[in-house]
Amino acid sequence: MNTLINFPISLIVLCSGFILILLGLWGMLTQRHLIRIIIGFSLMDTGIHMVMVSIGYVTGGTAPIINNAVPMSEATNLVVDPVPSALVLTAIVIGLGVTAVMLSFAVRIYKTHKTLMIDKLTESKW
Amino acid sequence: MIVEGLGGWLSKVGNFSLTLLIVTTYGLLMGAFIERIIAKVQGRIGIPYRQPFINILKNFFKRTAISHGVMFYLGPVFRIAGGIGTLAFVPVIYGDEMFSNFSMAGDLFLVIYFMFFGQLGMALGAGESGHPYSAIGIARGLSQMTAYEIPFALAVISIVIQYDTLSITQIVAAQQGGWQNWTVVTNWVATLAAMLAFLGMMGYSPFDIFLAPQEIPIGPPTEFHSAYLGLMQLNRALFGATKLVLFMNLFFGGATGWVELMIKTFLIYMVAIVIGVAFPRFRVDQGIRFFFKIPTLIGIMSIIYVQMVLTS
Amino acid sequence: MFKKTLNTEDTLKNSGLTDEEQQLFSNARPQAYEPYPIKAVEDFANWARANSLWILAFGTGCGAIELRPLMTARFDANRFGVAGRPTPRQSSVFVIGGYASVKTLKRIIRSYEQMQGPKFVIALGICPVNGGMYFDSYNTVNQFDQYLPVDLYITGCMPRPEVLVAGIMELQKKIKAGECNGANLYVENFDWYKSNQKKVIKNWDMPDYNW
Amino acid sequence: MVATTDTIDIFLQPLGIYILALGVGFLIPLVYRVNRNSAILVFFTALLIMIVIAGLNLLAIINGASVMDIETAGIKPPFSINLRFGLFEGACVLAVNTVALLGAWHYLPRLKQHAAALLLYLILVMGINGMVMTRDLFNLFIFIEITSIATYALIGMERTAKGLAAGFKYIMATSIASAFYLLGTIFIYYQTGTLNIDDIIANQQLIIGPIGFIATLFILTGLLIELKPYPANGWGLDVYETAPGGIASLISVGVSAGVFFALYKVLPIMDLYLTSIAFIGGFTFLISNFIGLKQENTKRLLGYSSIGQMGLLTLVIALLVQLDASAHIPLIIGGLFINHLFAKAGLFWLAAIVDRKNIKDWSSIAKHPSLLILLCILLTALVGLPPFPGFWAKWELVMLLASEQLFGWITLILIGSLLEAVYLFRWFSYARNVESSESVEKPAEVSVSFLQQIPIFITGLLLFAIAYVMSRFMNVDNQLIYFPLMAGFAIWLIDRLNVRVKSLIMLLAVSIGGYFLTKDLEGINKLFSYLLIGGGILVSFATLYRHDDRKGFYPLLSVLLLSLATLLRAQTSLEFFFAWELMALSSYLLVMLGRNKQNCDPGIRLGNDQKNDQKYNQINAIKPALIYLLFSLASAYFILVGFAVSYSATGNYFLFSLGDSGTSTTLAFSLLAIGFIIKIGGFGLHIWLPEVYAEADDDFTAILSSVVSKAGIFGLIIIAAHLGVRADIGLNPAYVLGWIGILTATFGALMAVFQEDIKRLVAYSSMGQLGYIVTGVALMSHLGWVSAMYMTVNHFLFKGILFLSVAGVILRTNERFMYKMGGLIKNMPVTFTFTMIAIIAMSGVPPLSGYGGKWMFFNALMDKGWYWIAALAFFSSAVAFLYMFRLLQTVFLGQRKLEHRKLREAPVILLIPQGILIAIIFVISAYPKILIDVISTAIDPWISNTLVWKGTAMQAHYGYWDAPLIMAIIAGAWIAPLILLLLFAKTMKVQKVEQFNIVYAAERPRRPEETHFAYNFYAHYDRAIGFVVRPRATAFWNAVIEWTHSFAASLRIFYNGNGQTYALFIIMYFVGLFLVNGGLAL
Repeated sequence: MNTLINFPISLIVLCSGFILILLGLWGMLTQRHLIRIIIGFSLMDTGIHMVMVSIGYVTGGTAPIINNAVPMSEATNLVVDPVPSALVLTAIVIGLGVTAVMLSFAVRIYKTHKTLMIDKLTESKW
Repeated sequence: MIVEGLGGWLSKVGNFSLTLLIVTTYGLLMGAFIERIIAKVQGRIGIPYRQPFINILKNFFKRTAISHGVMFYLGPVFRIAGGIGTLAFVPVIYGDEMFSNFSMAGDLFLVIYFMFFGQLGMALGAGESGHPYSAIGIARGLSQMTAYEIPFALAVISIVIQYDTLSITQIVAAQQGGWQNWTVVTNWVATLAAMLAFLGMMGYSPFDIFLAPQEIPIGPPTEFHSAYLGLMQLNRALFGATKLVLFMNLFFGGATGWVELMIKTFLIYMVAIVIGVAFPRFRVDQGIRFFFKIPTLIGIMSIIYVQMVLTS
Repeated sequence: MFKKTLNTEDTLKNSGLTDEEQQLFSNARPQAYEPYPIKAVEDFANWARANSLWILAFGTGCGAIELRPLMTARFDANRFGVAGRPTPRQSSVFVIGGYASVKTLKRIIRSYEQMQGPKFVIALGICPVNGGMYFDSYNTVNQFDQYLPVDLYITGCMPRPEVLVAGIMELQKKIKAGECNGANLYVENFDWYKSNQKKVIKNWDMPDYNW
Repeated sequence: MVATTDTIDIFLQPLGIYILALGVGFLIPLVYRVNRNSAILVFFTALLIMIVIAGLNLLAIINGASVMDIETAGIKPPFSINLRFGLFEGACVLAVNTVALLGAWHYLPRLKQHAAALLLYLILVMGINGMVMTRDLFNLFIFIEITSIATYALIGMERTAKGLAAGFKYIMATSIASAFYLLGTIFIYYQTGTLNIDDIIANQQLIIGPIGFIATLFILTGLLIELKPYPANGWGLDVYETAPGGIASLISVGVSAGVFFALYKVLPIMDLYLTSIAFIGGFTFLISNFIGLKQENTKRLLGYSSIGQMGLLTLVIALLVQLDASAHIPLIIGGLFINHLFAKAGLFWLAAIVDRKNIKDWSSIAKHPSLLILLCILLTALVGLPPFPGFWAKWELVMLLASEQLFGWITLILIGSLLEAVYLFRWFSYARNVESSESVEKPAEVSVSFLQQIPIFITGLLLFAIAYVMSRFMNVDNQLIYFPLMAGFAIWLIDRLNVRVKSLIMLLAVSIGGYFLTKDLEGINKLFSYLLIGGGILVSFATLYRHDDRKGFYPLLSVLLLSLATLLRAQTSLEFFFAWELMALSSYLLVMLGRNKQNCDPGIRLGNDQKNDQKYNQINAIKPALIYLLFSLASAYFILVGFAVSYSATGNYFLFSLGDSGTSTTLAFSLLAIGFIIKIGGFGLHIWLPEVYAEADDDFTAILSSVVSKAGIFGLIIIAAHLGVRADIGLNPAYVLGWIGILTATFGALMAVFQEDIKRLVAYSSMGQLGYIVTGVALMSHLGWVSAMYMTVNHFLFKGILFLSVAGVILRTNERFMYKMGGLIKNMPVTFTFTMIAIIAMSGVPPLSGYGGKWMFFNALMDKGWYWIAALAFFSSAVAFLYMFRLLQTVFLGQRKLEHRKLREAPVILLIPQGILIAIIFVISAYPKILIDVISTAIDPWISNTLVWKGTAMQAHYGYWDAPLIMAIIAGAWIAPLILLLLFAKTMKVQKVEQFNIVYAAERPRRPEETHFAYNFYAHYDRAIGFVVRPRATAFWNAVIEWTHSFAASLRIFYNGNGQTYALFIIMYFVGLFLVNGGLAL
């Protein structure tokens, strides 16, 4: 646990990540315009990615390449965890996909409803 | 009471026929007697004693008749079969094998249920006549019957608990040995309930709405005449007397001879008559409600009484 | 036995009824009855009939008021076997209580025909005899026996109950003697009576014989 | 290079599914450009091969192969992603892929328009497969997202306004959910250093502290939200409502299946939350089914049902894990899951091809027997009626929960199921309604090609097949329980034949089948087999009187009668319950075939203003049928719980071990008794009875009353024998039962008095008579039981006659109101005579058979000291005279209507069974010893014989009864005056007169209608004591229904249609879970 306190860089990233997530959620919940909601989603997505990256970061660590400079035995302490980085890549791709789909929905919704206000999209309820 | 062989059964039937004759005659005579008493009260002389017999004969001597159909025809037959059968199942004279009739065939329960037989058949016969008054009369009569059955049933259950039997003969046997053993003394609550039911059962005022001689001309038998009516008049005497005998057996110690029987049944009958001449008529729903109130309460008390006082 | 319909070919027309109603009323002709083949039985039957006179409780005119006292303590007709009966099916005596208006006549005929024989008619007062004070009334029949057979007349306007009692006792004598054959008379002269009835009763909306 | 066979082997590994989906998927757009049909061919081949792969591998595992762990990238886990293909995974994948294939078939007309659609569909299926198989937490996320994106795209392809709006809400909700999931995954990884689920489970001690708590909570919330818990599920419902059936079905069953499986995988690290999960599941199940009550949109209705089912699954899995009863997972979870999967998918497709938005418009399929049958099968499966998988699963579940004493959950599950049955079968009612439709313009007839129905048909078949397999797994050795269904199916095959031919074949088949099923029985069961099977066939014979071809009637009737036979045969409570449910189902469907088809709203509101005949005539059998089904289900659930209570005490299903229930005896007895009382129509629970008896086909009412009602009596006697006598429980439940019985008798009789409708009158009368029998059984004495059985036989006899004669009367007059009849004795003398004899027998007037029953009954009551009950019994038997006379008077006597003058006697086919029954009545009346000896021997094993015979006379403690002598005396007393009368008639001129030749106060009657005293016959009685029979029970149940619906309406205020509100609920769900599980304390 100490890592979080002692190493401000990752802490900053983590905190800003969380702030972004909350901002994004706030945007999704309060902004009635679809595009703004999508932006909120993107913010949240980015926030999550930042959290992910910050968790894998080892302060002062090097790139996760096992070679002579980094002996196998000390790898865990010296090397930045590569897995979160790899996950983030995937997550970014997925986030992109979702954003794209959302945008395309927004376009089509505008075509059919002539509006982008989410509170007008309440045809089906109960 | 074991009946052996054909001879035994034949003599049984013979004895019963005698009982039937006596009870019917007695019923008719008592009817005339009561009429005369009422006449005396009203300052009249009243009908001669032979009048009921003449009326019946007259009806049988009618020369034309109509028929509304088979059930109409059979209605009076059912009616009097109900009377004869009921008498057959009631032992008339206690301790006299000759007049115990066919009471070995069934118990008190049989008698109570068989009473419906005649009413049902009669109702069907009257129904086929197509006369609306018949149907109205029956509807009223049956409704009233359900109402007075409640106190009666409670009273009967009470005495069945008291004597621990349903056999009428045994109920009478248990009341022998003096008036202090009669049900009316030992279980006066049940007797009271039963006597209130009795008023409804006899169909005198205040519970005679189902006959309503003026409003719905004499109710169910409106269309009946000639020999049909003759049979029904016979039954009225017979059935009435049988009911009296039943009440006498259940509540007033039964009878060991014909004279005792006549005195007792006459006095029981007088209860209905006295109340009948003294009270105006109930509307049918009033009559029903009446039975559901006080008599039913008394009936319930009679069972509690017998459980708390007599059997404990 | 119970479905005995006599003389099916000789039925009544019942022309007063619509086609629909025809099937609802019997169209059989009334039948006269013979005395019992044994004289003693017939006498005994007549004695019983005479001593059990059940009067139809149908007050047809002003005389009806005279019938009521019959049952009171003063006259006590019960003594003679007289009793009132609310339904014609069970009655044997019809007391025509004075004048018979045409309207009432229709009802009288109907009730009379519904009584079962032997049945007796007492005409009370002068009106059934010759119309009495209503002799020129437009709606009262004058000679009642043109329309129904009368077994006994008790004249007067109005006869008192005492006379009525006397008349009843007279009727009993006639019955015992076997002389009261009004019912058979009516059957035998049915067509004559019926045509007389139909002459005065214009709205004949009932079968020719009310069984 | 690898050899070809090896290639195939490798290809057939589970991994092949992904290779295939991705490879073929991206090939499809290419092929599509060349030739559309070959693209479709490729698409289907791919789906088919996916099924084959799943199937073959599953087969291998079932045959003993070890669980397959598929590693990727050549490295062992945890360093690589691995997939697992075990029994559960295999079954799940196979089922999902099968549904996917059938769904593709169903959805093909739309799919084939775009190459992308085909591709997306394949990707979607692959995603679900991945969710099921993967063992990697992050990989799971990816598969969830793949599935989601494919779903979004497929939803978006349908460019309807509503669909797009719903789709956007869906995206918002699921993206928040997957964000939660992703966050959770990361924190788990942070604490455990691995993403492999097995590793995580192995190292779950590392998941500690606030971070561990939050991490698991994130994962849980993400997955739960995907399962659409109430109230955070409005977005899901919107999609179900608007998405095309093919997609909605895949979301409902496929995606949910994947997510559910994912939840199952991570449950081992969710120990802390199991209770919450259970509550969420149960809550969602209950509430969804509540709200479903108010729903009229077909697909949204299915959505509620779908969400409810997933809630149930969630609840059950949490409970099973909590109880450590994973051995039960295959049967319970598997059964519920498969049931939901196929039935729900089939229903979504059906909804799509029928294409009626409002369930009230579904009457357009009323003339499509195949669609109706499909709908019925799927609904039946969904509700969990036999023989479908849901039935077995529910049984296992309830038994398990009962043995763990979790009765609260049982109650919740059963209430939810009942509510679900309400709205599902209400839908069926609308579909069955021939005229119908509230909508102004009549919906056009549905035109559905045969081809479109095939996928649905296949799901139905699969359900049957799986159910059979399940029953094998549950060690149901007795294959005879399926006999009724098979016989019914066989009869259905010949349903096109002439009605006479097929009915005779049916009677023959049931006779033979019934004989073989019941020939080995003994004791009480044997006695009832005469009654139920012999009697059933005899009364069924009367059904021949109808000339229309009655499609479906005979197959169902054979199922009903034979299920009665299997009911009698049942050795275990499971067999008993199976037959019981089958009986309820078949009789429900038979009631629904009722002929009186007029426009009505088949809601479930009860009762009607019987005085208002205009309105009344518009009721048909559909509404009562639904009520009947609901009460039957409620009855079945009580019975189920009763058996479960007993099972929890004894540990086995055998009926004869019911008596060993120990301390649970009273509870089990009470529950079972309530169940049977509902079926009998006991006091307060009777409201279904008159409606059903009145509206069912006239001849079927006879069967219902005289035969089917006896099944309830049989059940009561069986439990009284096993639980009451053997275990020697305290008097109290039996005494209460006695009171229920007698109140039923009294109020049944009183209600019957005031009916204008002939069938309702006889129905109430039937109810009243059954009341005596219930009390007789409750007496728990030898004489009491003999009287109960004797009355049962009698009830069969006279109710058979009465309902059949009523059927004849209704056939001829075309009326049901008694005041519209009258004087029919002239036209139908034989029917009248039979009715009269039946009524005398029923009334208990000597000498006919009813008296014996009453006599024994009263003696037994007096013996027992139940004096108040005896008094009430006396009263009610007197009241019975009122309605009996009314029936005879107003129908057969009195004035005949003009239009009825030409009526003929009832058909001979109706009279023959009545004649036979009359003959039996006379034999029993004269020599009751024949019957009583049989009854007595049947009862002797349970209660020692106390009957004393003196010659022909029977002696009891109180009284005695000599039936032959009574018969002789009464015959004599009857014949003598008859002869006298006939003699005197000789001296008279007797004229037969017509109906208007009556004394009418010197007037003449004008119309029969005015002269017939029949309407409101007992007005005076009503004035006197009518207040006690105002329909309070009906009012009460109506209030219950009203309240339930209002409550349901108030529950759905959360669904305001706004995507942001829905998103808020999701976040609040997380917060709620956080708080409830002590988040603040950390």
